[in-house]
Amino acid sequence: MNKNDAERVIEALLFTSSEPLSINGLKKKLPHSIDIGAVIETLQKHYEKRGINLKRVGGAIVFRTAKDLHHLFITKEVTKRNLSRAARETLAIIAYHQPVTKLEIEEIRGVSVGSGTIDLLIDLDWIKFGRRKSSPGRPITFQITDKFLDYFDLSSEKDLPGVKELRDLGLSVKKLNRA
Amino acid sequence: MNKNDAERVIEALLFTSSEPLSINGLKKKLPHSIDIGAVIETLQKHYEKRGINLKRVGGAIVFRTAKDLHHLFITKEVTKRNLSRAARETLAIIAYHQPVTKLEIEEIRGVSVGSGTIDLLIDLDWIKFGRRKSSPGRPITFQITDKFLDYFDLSSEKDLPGVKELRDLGLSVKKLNRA
Amino acid sequence: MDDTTKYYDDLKPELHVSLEGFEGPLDLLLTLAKSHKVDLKKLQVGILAEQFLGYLRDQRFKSKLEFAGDYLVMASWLTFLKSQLIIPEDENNGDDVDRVNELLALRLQRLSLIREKAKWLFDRPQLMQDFFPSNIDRDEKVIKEDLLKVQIADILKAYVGIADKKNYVISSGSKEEYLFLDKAIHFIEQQVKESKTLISFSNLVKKIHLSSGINAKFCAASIFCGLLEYTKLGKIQMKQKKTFANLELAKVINGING
Repeated sequence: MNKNDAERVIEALLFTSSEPLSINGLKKKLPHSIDIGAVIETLQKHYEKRGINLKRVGGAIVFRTAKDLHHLFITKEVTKRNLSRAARETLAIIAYHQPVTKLEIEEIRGVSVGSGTIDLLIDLDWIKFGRRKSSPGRPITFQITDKFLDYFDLSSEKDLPGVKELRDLGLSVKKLNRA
Repeated sequence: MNKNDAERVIEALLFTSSEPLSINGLKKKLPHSIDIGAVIETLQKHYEKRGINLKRVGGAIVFRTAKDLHHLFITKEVTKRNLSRAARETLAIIAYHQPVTKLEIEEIRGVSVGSGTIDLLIDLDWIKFGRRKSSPGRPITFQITDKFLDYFDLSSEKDLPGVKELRDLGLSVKKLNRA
Repeated sequence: MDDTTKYYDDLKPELHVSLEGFEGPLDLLLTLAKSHKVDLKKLQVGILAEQFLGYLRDQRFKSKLEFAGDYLVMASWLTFLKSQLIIPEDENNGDDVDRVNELLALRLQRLSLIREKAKWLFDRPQLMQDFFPSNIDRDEKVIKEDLLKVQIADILKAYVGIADKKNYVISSGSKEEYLFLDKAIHFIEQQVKESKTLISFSNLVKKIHLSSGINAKFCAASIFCGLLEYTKLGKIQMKQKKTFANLELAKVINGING
């Protein structure tokens, strides 16, 4: 199999999938000799100016219609997700501070996180359970999913602006109390 | 709109449609000045050697995977199904109580566990046989596998949150009953 | 940098507060407190609370519960910070006002940044609104490879479901390693009280093992010791029909076997 064949295989798999496909999974469908990174790069260039674009979302790739063509689909428009402010802010905190515990989310928002909020975000497949923290009680943490990245047109969490700025402010203000 | 724009529009429309799109219908989405026949011909050429081909079906066009790539889509004989409630519960009990015998699982669930359920979980490689218990009859125990941990992105079974923790997170059980 | 003010610009209606030394919207008060322009010491929390309740009662704002929640958060922070001033910690009495102002500034900055990010996120192009997935049919022979759509949350929910249904505490993440003797005795006491028939040793062990998740061998050892204790007190009798047979317990009621 040469590089061109690999391109065709990936094209066919991506074209027929509505979900992002993990690069590791794709790799398994190709001979070891193929440099999948190079293949993806070629495809990405090829589709850059076309009606469909190849996007990276975390460790996965997916074809999506070009953003400037959204007017074509107006009839298909679904009702805009009407998430509560609590859910939106909780999501933003998880995206910016992941992995983050429920307590830390509450500390930042200044109010407790309603019981349905986490459940809703998990159901949307935008967040998932992460590792436990090593702090007392070993609380479970949350982190964002590739689906989240895909939904918000992000290729990785590095696309989130101002992560460092927020991280520098820290999760807890307790430090200041002690100072 | 130039010819290239028209190509992009048709590409995007075909990509999001599972049915062949009639050429007459497409024509209506494009300015009169566009020669749709020529656009289709260009696209057809463009995709001729790729993993996806543009095909004419009567008075309509559609994207189809290239014939020689059909093998990609013939995967093992698996049927798509949701994990049954019995299987989910059995799996959960094994994860939380391992090593655990079939009798103990039944005691916790309050109903008997069909042999199909255990078979399914073993087939999935999510559970395996453990030691025999030293209790009378020396029944075989079950435990979860590394594949289970891997599949659910857990580093160890200690990462599973406790019941109280789950309730605090507001995971709702109502949805479960639908399945 | 007045992100807070900017962010709250689109929030109507505003909560107007009128306190000694300050008059205006609550957000402005916070902004000023942030930049040390208002003395938190002079702030009267009681008056602030009254005004907030008035705001909540106002018919026009009834539907704007989200904003009311926002104001509540702000007001509670102010109250918290004020309390810090009233009851200073032993060690740092010195520059309390500065420290508290700094704390407030930090919290506000962090929250306003997060709100800004949440807004940024939801202002982005979104799937099914601005860009779309493939809907191309695979060939007839196509079988989805990923056959199971199970998330760990499904498994966890299943577990909570069992726990709810059975209404007993099944073992949780905070597993104890050993069954302590006092717990074992307490358990035996309860079981003996509740049961009407003979209880067997193995049943007791199984029950406590399943409900606590503690290793079955440890359970057996502790339950056995517990039974010896309990027998010594004359509350039960133990019987064993032959070597290695199951131990059976019988209640002793008023000195007569139950």
